[in-house]
Amino acid sequence: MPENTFLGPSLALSAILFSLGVAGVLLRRNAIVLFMCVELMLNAVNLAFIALAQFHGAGGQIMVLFVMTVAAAEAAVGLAIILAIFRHTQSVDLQNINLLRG
Amino acid sequence: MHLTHMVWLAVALPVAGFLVNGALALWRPQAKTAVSVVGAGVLLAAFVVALGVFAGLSNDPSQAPVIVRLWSWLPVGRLKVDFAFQVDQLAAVMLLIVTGVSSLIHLFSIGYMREDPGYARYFSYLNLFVVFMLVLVLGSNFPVLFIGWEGVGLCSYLLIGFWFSDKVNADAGKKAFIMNRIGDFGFLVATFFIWRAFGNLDFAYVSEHAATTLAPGGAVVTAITLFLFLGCTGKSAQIPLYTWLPDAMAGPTPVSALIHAATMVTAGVYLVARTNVLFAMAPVSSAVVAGIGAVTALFAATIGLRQYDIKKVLAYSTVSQLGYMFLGAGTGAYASGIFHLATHAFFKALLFLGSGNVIHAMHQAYHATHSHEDAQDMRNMGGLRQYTPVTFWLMLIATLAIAGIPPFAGFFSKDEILAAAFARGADAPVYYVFYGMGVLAALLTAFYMARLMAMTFFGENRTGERERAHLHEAPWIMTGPLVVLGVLSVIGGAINLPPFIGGHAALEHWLEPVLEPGLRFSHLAMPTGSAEYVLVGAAVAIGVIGLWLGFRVTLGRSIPVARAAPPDRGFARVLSRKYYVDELYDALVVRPLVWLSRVVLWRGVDQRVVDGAAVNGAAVVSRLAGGGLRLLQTGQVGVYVVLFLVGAVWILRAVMR
Amino acid sequence: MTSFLDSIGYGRWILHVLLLLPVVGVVPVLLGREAWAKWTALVVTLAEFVLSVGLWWSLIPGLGDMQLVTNAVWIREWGIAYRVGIDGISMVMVLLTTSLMPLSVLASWRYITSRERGFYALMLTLLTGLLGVFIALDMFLFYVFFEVMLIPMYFIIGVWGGTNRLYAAIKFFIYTMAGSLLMLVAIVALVWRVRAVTGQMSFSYSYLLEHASAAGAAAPWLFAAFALAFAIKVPIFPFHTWLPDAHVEAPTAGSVLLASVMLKIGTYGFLRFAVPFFPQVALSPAVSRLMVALAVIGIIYGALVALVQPDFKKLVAYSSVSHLGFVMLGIWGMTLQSVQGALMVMISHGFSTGALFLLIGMLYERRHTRLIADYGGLARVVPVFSLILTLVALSSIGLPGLNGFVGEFLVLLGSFAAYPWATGIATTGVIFAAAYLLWAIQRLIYNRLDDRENEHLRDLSFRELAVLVPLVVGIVWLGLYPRPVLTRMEPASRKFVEAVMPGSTPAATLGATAAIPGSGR
Amino acid sequence: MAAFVFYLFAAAAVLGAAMCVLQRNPVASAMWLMSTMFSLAAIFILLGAELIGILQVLVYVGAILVVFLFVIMLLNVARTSSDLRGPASLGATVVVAGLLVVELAALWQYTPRRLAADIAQAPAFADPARVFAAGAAARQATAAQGVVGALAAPLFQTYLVPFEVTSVLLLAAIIGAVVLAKRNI
Repeated sequence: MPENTFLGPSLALSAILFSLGVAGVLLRRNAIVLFMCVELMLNAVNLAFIALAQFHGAGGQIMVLFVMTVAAAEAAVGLAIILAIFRHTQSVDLQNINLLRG
Repeated sequence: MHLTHMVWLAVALPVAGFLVNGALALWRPQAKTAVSVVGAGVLLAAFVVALGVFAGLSNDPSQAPVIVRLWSWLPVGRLKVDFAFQVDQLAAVMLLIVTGVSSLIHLFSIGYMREDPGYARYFSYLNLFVVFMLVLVLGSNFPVLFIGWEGVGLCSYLLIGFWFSDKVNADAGKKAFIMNRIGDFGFLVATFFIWRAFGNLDFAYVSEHAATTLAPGGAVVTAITLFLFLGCTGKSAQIPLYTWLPDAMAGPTPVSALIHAATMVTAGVYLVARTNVLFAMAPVSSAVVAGIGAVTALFAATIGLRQYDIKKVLAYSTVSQLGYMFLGAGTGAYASGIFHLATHAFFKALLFLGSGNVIHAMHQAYHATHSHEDAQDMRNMGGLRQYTPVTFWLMLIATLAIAGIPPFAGFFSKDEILAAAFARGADAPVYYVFYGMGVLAALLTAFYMARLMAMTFFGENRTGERERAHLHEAPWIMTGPLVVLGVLSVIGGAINLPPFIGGHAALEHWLEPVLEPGLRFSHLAMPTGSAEYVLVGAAVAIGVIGLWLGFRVTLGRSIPVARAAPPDRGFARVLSRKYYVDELYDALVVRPLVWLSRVVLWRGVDQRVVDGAAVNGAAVVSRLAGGGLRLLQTGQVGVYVVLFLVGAVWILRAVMR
Repeated sequence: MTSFLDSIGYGRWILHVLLLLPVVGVVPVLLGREAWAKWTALVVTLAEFVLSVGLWWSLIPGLGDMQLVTNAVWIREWGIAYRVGIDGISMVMVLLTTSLMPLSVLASWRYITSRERGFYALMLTLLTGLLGVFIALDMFLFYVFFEVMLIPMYFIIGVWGGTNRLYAAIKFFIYTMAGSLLMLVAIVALVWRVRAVTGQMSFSYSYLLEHASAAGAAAPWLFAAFALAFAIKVPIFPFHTWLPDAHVEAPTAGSVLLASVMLKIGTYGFLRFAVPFFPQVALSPAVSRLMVALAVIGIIYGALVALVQPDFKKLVAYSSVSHLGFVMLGIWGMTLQSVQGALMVMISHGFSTGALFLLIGMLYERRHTRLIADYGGLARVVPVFSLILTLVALSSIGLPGLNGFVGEFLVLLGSFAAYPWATGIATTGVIFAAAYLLWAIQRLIYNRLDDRENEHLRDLSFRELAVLVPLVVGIVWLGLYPRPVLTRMEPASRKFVEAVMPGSTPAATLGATAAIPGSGR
Repeated sequence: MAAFVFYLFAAAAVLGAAMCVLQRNPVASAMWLMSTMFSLAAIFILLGAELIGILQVLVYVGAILVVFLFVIMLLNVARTSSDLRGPASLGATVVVAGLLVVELAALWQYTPRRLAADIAQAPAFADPARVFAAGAAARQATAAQGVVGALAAPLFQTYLVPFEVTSVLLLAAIIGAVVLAKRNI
């Protein structure tokens, strides 16, 4: 058992990063920045995984691998959507994109 | 012994008559002779059977209640109701009266209804009526009696509304049925009380176990008898359910004679006699019965004074005479009640058929001259003595009988009832009041009968010159039965000659076994010796004075023809308008009930409250909810994200706890 | 007769054939030509009736519990099985259904002109649904048939109905569906509770009946769910508003079946499921007083509102509410007489109201109007029609000697002991019944013949007579000699009363046969 | 010494994240995000997950962030004024982020001992060594087979199915991205 596992501090850091990511998502109107904040949130989660992987074995780290692949896929598709919307409305501002209105 | 078991034949014959005539009415209405042969023939045969049963019973009265069980009708657990007839002295007497009078009236109808297109239909209804009346009289338990009870109500509905094409008749029929039905409600509730108390509905069982099961004078027995009496008021047209009888005159006259004078309306008195044990055990109810009887007698007699339609006068007279019978029953003198029932059947049937002759003659006269006068209005008659002499003399006999002039039948029966009321006064003073009312009613009866005879047969003829030539006596087929009834009205008193003039009260002894259970509770000491003579003398005097006054007052003033008659004024108007009782019922009961059901129940509760609020309301609520939720889908991604995160945070809080 | 039936093993296959025959019959109806549809339907329904008549003799008298029981596993894990069987009550209801079905098919001969194949196919499925409900002994199977019955009726009203038929059909469907879903929840909850206590999961009626006490605290709620579902079906007072709309809009055959059979499923449900499952709840003072009060209100309210209906069909619909109020009063009277009375009212109401709807249908076919005001003085023009209408109306009023009286008399007689005041008020219903029906009859066939079109109405044709005569015979026969029907139903109703109130009905009246040793008053 | 390194990179990460969120110019926020990722990679290595740290740098920063920059350049999104949302969402943010921080910051003093206690649900057994046998075993494996080997075994044995699934996922994402972004198919 390594002498200092930094479990508490890393979890706290992960929480703070996650909150910042959430704040970013809520605040920014620019779609791309929004995606970046989502990436930030995902990183925070990775950190938590790693912090606990020290106790639960390799499972945690493998999970981070999967998270990364998902993040990549999500970023790719997300940006493609933004491209398509941009071509259509010449803007990435989320405010006036409301095709989903019920 | 075997003769009494033939009783079912007495019922089967009219049933066959009904079916045959019914078929003829539907497919061969014009076969009039066949219909009359079947209709009247069946009744005469039934009368012969009745005589046989009476003979069978009289030579061996000991085996009194002979139960002839036909089939098991309602077998449910402890309840074992059989469709069975009970032949005992009371039933035999009623059997004779019903079949006898019906046969005479059937013969009369052959003449009276000859030109009517619905001839076959009329006879099938009349036969059906006799079937139900016999079932009523012969029934051995309450439900079977109830079949007859409602059955006769149905037939009176059909026969009153016989000429249904105009609304008035149909309305009268409906009114009769519904008012009877209100009475039947009382009968049903009484039956349920009896079932709860006795666990058995047979008359024999009830009268046998009454003393042991019910506490004399107790609440239950009083309730049973009061509800039974409610049934009787409905059927026998006593206050408050009497207004249907005068309107029932809308039916053909023989119907009024048969149903609304001789048979159906007496069902109430028969029921009281049949359940005399219960009434004897409930002095309160007996007082009520006697009271209502006396009041109705007086009340109806007063209305009879100012009626101009000859049949309406007789109708109110019937209501009044029924009041007498109930007065008799109420005082415990059931035998005299039945006796008056018998004599009344004779002379009232005679009066109605006589008025039938008069109306028939008037119709032919007006028909011949195509004038549209009211053939039943006495103001259009007058001096018919020389045109219809036979009818006049026979109706005179009946008038004397009803007025209670010795030696006619009415005198003996009415006198006995008055005597009984007076005797009962000894231990319950209220009966003196009833006696007083009875005497006053007797006076009025004599008065209005005299007025009727005077306006119809005496004075100068008001029918009109040209019509006068066509006025002539009815054919023999119609006057024949009248003669028979006339004879019966004269010798009718012999059935129950009181001891003080040598008779030995045959009817009373004959009904002894049936009325015996009741006597244990209310023994009646009839007045004897000098008191009796005084009463008899008073009764006769009343009758004579009434008649004399009636003739004098009516013939004194000149009577204008109906068309020219001025409208009545003041109290006379109230009387001729029947104290506005019909309008009162209409305003107090019918109109509010219809308003309640239309406005309050149907529109209000049904459509607005239950349908509007609950059912359609639920639909509206779900639509609104849908609309509300739709607003949430704004299309703004940001909104979705916020909602998403709020959810996430909420779950987190729950987990972290 | 019974020997002949045993020889052909009647008892074993009859119930399954009764269920399958109509469904099989649907195929030729759909495939055949449009004109043949009604003939095939008639043949199938007549065959069904002829087969079902055998049930009358194949039932062992005096035996209260289920007979001709078949038990075939359907879904093993949940203990659901194809369990069918009949006793006195369901046998009589089956016969009522199979006897009315051919009559309603015959009655819609000229009434249904469009899409006949669809109509008759739906009628046959409805027949299966109805029969299934009465003979199902497995709660799951019962629920399936309960729904199967709704769908054809929805289409019958919705497609072949009157002017605003859609509103009526939808309202009918959703109203009943809501009730039945609640019942489904109750069934599942009950099964679950029983499983929790006994460890064995089964939907079998007899099994659940045995262990119904397992419901424990939830019993009132489960009873409420069952009661609500059946109350909507009966219908009991506050839940009745779908009935007049459904009746007015339904075609003749639809209304006949709706009134004569489908309403009885509600009361049958109370008799078979709701009360026996939760006797303590059903008989607790609060519930029984409430049910009796609703029944009496139903009687009076139904009669009064019927008094003022301009549309004759709606009048008869409200009269059904009043009649079924009697049935509910009978069930809660909780004596052998009142329960037998309730069953008799169910049957005789089937006959008389069925006949009334058929007669209205015939009038509608001739004059295309149901308003009483449009008629008047028909007795002179159509005497046979008026005679039958009067007779049927009198039976519906409850004239003694006809079938209506027997049921109502027994109900009132039986429940008087327990609820004197309520029964007294209910008896006034008898007066209102006479009032509204006679008033309607008078405006219909008596009074003056003032309307031009009424002059040349043709009287009943042979077909129409063939439809009405069996009902009239039934009405008179049941009125004068109900004994055979009563004795066949007695063991079942005795079992019902005994199960709910032990020791309340003395020894059976059947004498020699295997009488159930009943102790008591 | 290790603690100092940890807290240094932690602070860097938080600063980077904050600046990334607040920057008006998307490119600048991308850069700040890159710096956060680098500091996170360092922390991963510190926590004993060396392979993940390297992959973080290669995959996350190298690939995903590059794509972001590429898209930003492609759309040459001008420097907008402040693209912060209206006050309403500001309020929402404060509420949500605030709640999160308060909620999760409590994890700060979360120690392995408490974690063990939670898992074992019985304080008596809260001895981290025994409870986290799996953690210890992972460490021996890393020691024996090296960083990559320790991860390869479980990846291709117990987690084979998810591994294949992610490959399919990536394929779908690629096709999706191509279809969406292509101008006229």
